[in-house]
Amino acid sequence: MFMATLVLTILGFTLGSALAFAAKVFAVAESNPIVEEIEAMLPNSQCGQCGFAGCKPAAEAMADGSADPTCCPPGGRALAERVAELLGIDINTLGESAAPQLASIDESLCTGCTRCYKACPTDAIVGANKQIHAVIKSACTGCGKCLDACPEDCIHLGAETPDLHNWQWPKPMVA
Amino acid sequence: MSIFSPIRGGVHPEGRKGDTAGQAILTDIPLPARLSLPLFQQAGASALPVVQVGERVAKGQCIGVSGAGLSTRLHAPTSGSVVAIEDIVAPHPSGLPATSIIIEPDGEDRWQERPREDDPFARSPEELAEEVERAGIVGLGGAVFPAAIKLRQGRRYEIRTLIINGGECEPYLTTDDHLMRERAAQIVEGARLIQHIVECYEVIIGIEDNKPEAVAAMREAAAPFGKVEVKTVPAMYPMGSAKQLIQALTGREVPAGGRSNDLGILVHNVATAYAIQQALRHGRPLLSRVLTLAGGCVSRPRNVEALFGTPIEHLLEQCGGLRDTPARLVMGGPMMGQALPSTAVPVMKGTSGVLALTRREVNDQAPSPCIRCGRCVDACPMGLMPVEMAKFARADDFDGAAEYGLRDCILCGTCSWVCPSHIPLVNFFEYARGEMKQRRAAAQKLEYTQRLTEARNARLEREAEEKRAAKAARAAKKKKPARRATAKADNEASTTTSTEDCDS
Amino acid sequence: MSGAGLTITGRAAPHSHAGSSVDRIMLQVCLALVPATVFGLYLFGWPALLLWVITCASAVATEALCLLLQDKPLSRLRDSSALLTGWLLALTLPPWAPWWIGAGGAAFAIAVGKQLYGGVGQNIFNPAMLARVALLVSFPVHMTTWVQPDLLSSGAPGPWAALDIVFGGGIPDGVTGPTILGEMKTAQGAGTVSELAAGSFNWLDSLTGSTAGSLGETSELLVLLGGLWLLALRIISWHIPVAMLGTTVLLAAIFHRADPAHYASPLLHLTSGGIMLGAFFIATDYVTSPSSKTGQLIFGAGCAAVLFAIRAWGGFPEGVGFAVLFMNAFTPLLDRYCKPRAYGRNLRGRPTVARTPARKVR
Amino acid sequence: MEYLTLLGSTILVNNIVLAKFLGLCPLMGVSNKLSSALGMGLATAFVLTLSALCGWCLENYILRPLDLGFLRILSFILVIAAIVQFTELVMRKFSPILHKALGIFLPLITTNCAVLGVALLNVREDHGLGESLIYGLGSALGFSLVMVIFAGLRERLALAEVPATFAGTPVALVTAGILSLVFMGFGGML
Repeated sequence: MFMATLVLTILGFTLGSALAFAAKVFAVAESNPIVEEIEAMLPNSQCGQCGFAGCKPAAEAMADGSADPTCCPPGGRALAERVAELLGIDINTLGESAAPQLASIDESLCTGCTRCYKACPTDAIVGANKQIHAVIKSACTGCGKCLDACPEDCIHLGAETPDLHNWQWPKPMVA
Repeated sequence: MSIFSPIRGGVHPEGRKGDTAGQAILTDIPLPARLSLPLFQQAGASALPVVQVGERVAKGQCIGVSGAGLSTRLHAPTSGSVVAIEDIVAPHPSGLPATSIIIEPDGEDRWQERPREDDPFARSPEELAEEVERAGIVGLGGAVFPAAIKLRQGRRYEIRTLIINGGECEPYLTTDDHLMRERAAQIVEGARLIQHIVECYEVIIGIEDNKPEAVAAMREAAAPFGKVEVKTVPAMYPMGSAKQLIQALTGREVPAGGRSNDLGILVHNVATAYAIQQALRHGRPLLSRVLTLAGGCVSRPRNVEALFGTPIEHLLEQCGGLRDTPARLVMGGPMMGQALPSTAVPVMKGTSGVLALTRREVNDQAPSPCIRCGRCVDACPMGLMPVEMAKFARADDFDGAAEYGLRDCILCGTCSWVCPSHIPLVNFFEYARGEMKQRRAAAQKLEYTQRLTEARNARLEREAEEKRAAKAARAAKKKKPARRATAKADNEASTTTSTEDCDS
Repeated sequence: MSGAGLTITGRAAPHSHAGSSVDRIMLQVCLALVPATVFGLYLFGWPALLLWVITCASAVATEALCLLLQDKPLSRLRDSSALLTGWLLALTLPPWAPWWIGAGGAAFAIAVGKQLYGGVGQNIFNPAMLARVALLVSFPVHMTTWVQPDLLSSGAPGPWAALDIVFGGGIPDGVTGPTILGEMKTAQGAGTVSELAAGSFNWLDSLTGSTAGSLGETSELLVLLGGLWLLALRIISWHIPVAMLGTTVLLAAIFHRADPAHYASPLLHLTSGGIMLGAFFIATDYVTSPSSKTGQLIFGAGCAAVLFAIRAWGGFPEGVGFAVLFMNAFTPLLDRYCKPRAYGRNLRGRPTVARTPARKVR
Repeated sequence: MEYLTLLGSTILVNNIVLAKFLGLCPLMGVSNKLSSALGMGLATAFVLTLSALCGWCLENYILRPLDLGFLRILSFILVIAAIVQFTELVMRKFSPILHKALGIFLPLITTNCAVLGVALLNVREDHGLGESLIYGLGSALGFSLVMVIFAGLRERLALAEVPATFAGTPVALVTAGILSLVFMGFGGML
């Protein structure tokens, strides 16, 4: 009995010390760079469409799994894919991301109050005081902040309409 | 498919060129009532109209200038007046509208004043390239890539060999065949002009061996000139693809993701060479092209030379109309052409043919499950595995599809053609490519908007800083006007940055 | 019939087709089996015919049932892939096996080997071979009871006797006998393979097929004929059969040269058992073999190596089924790592580099 | 030659997974992707070989001389756990991506019955040092082989239209069963 105890003790002690030593040799700097990486990927326009207070809380939620990578509408599918890859999630298990939206200004109603372009986090609206504003499609993330800012209610969000330049083949349906 | 073939894979679809081969190109087509010229003629961006509704235009007058990026000019094919600039159904598989300039011909066919005709060989290559650009010439073989851009790229490389592509491998089409038979001298001169522009060493005219008349005509036309050689290549599909023709003629392969320039080779289609000759020798911009009207539903198949903008139905009338309602109307060849929504669409720069195909000819059947027979793998001229690519594309795994060669695919359609299960493989690849492109664009946009946000945040911070500083200064001096000045500056700053973004 | 769910204009090129179809390919493979089958039926008589009909019918019926259960259109039956599976299985069964071997085997092949994976084109293992191996492992006695082909003798059973053999009492005594591979297995243990070759093995009989063996495998010559016809039609390519037969000959020749007492000659290996059927009809199964030519060569050679190992050292006298199934498992890996070299890329998939940099220095 | 036979036999004929049905947990768990399956296979191979070696040393130098056979399982597990920990440390240092991909399955190598099984089988079969090593190595290679084959099959299955009822684990289990059937073909050999 004594022998058995002794052997196991020695064995445990030896292995434990060896492991402790190995842990020292192969030590890895402990940090969670994932949140920061995700945050860097996000639009950082703090639009709040995801339901979080800003992009950093959203990044934290995505990192710990409480939010889907698809939760950021302005980032769209491209962002969702990158986040999913970083987190090691199979993108195909995620639902469809919302189609990217673009703001458009109804020129007949716009009074040129400049409120929308002050609210735009990406400076996607151009115009000057008392002049009709316009949206630059390539810079608009569809965050919708201008909608809230517009006193005339003349801004709408909608999916991009297909034209000959951005039209693409649909997926064939095969039995 | 033999081991002696100069290219990989490839197939031998039934040529069906007999209907149109042997009949001279029909050139005297009466002017249609209206010419519709879509601004979206070429690969890249649309042209921008420079005429207004109601304006009278002369034949050859520039009516559209290059838009941003890849683009070319558009010219009035005949004299007349611009009656509208409106959306028409585009000759495009989407059936989406395309903004077009509508010209009503006045029947005079009055030319715009043309520059005097002098010897183009005496002029500098840069000047000639400039003129090719002004003539609005694009690659007429099907890619519709602006020819001048290709010439300029060629000038930046050390081009040794110019290949003139006469390997018209698509079934039915005989436009290049006939152009070579009837206008060999002009094509050879066009080839020599390109040679002059890119300063290359030799010219090889590659023609498929199923066009003996064209080969003979071209040989005769090329005989007086050294370093212009006519070579035959075996007739098989897709021999007319630039990459395959280069392989067949030189035995070399264009590096994946690279251009033929990397090998010191430049490829132009025979029709493009002809158009370049017309522009440089006679000062004629690209106003018309030769196209094949064929298919089982066309009463009298024929090659015609048609002005751009001519409605296809007008041309079909010249060929005795349609014998039957076509199962599919195709622009281009049956292998790579695009289905047309109606016969009302106009002829465009890239229209190498219009085929009205019967149900039998299309032989479209409901797809059945893939049995992995591997015929697509054997037939692929690019050495890819279409079966795997389609499988991944179907599962929306585009990285997986890319791993099996989606990016290298030339969309030649050989795989779909041989597939016993009738799987629309090319459809899958088009879909996957489009989706990948969209994702790339979305990723770029994301990056761009991130930069904008950062710039804005930085600006807001700076402004807040300035405000604080101003406030501090005000507090120190107890002066009022400072505030107004800052507010104004703030206003101006945001306006200017916004307009700057507009340009970028 | 724009079955792709797209409008006509939404269909991408090509707007033409070679005219091949799955239905025709499957039918042609079936046709290629006819000579060997007819000869087998002639050789083994009524019980064999009954077994063949039962097996094929069971395969088609199971396919129909599975399609119904999955709400898939019954028109899928038209591709006759189920018939082909049943047919191939029947050819590899002992000719006088009881009905439930054929019926159960075919049902297993279709239900587990094929439909469970999603139907035609989706399966990983060759269904016919899967069923054969499963039967062999589960019912070793029934699956290794061979009859001597003696239809011409007066002892041949008539239709009624055949019914009794297939559905009831089993095989009467005195007509069974070992296959040449079975004899070889015994001889290997005793180290008397060379005597066997000199004695009961007659290569001409073995080649033409008047020996004991499976229903349709005995006549290597007629199977070869069907296979060559498929080759001529370009339904199969030469890579798998040549690699498989070549490797078998090579291995057999090496070992036979080294130790003729324990290893049979290449001729014996090539003319007996299911090797021809395996090489031309089973290993070349589109679905379960690699698509690239390099992959096919490795696949064929691998089949032959496993086959030879089982014949030479294994516990089973015949190993075509095991060999093909074993290599089937490698097919996804072979497809992945033996891609053909793409145009403009080297073998490792990197873009080739132009030999001379063509950039002009100005 | 004898070692070679033993190696071949443990890889194919008496395959640890398909013939002895040990180590099925990682087989089902980590075979979704080829890369992680290969990583898992190699990690397990490393642990397996090393633990077979350590197990033999422990048995012959400590347990047997001191007549402590009853401590065998306990002490083996101790050793295996330590080796797994060591492997994890090394892997996290040198291949963090693989470390993340393998996730929980890496520490679970400890409870992989194949590892303990091989160590105990070595004792039961009374293998010498060389034989133990070969036996461990062969089992490890056999395990890796099956992992890789199975991952390849599952990658293909992922794209196949398996009926909803069977999709996922059921069809994977059926496939594993068929693989086991196929490996029976090697039975009687060696």
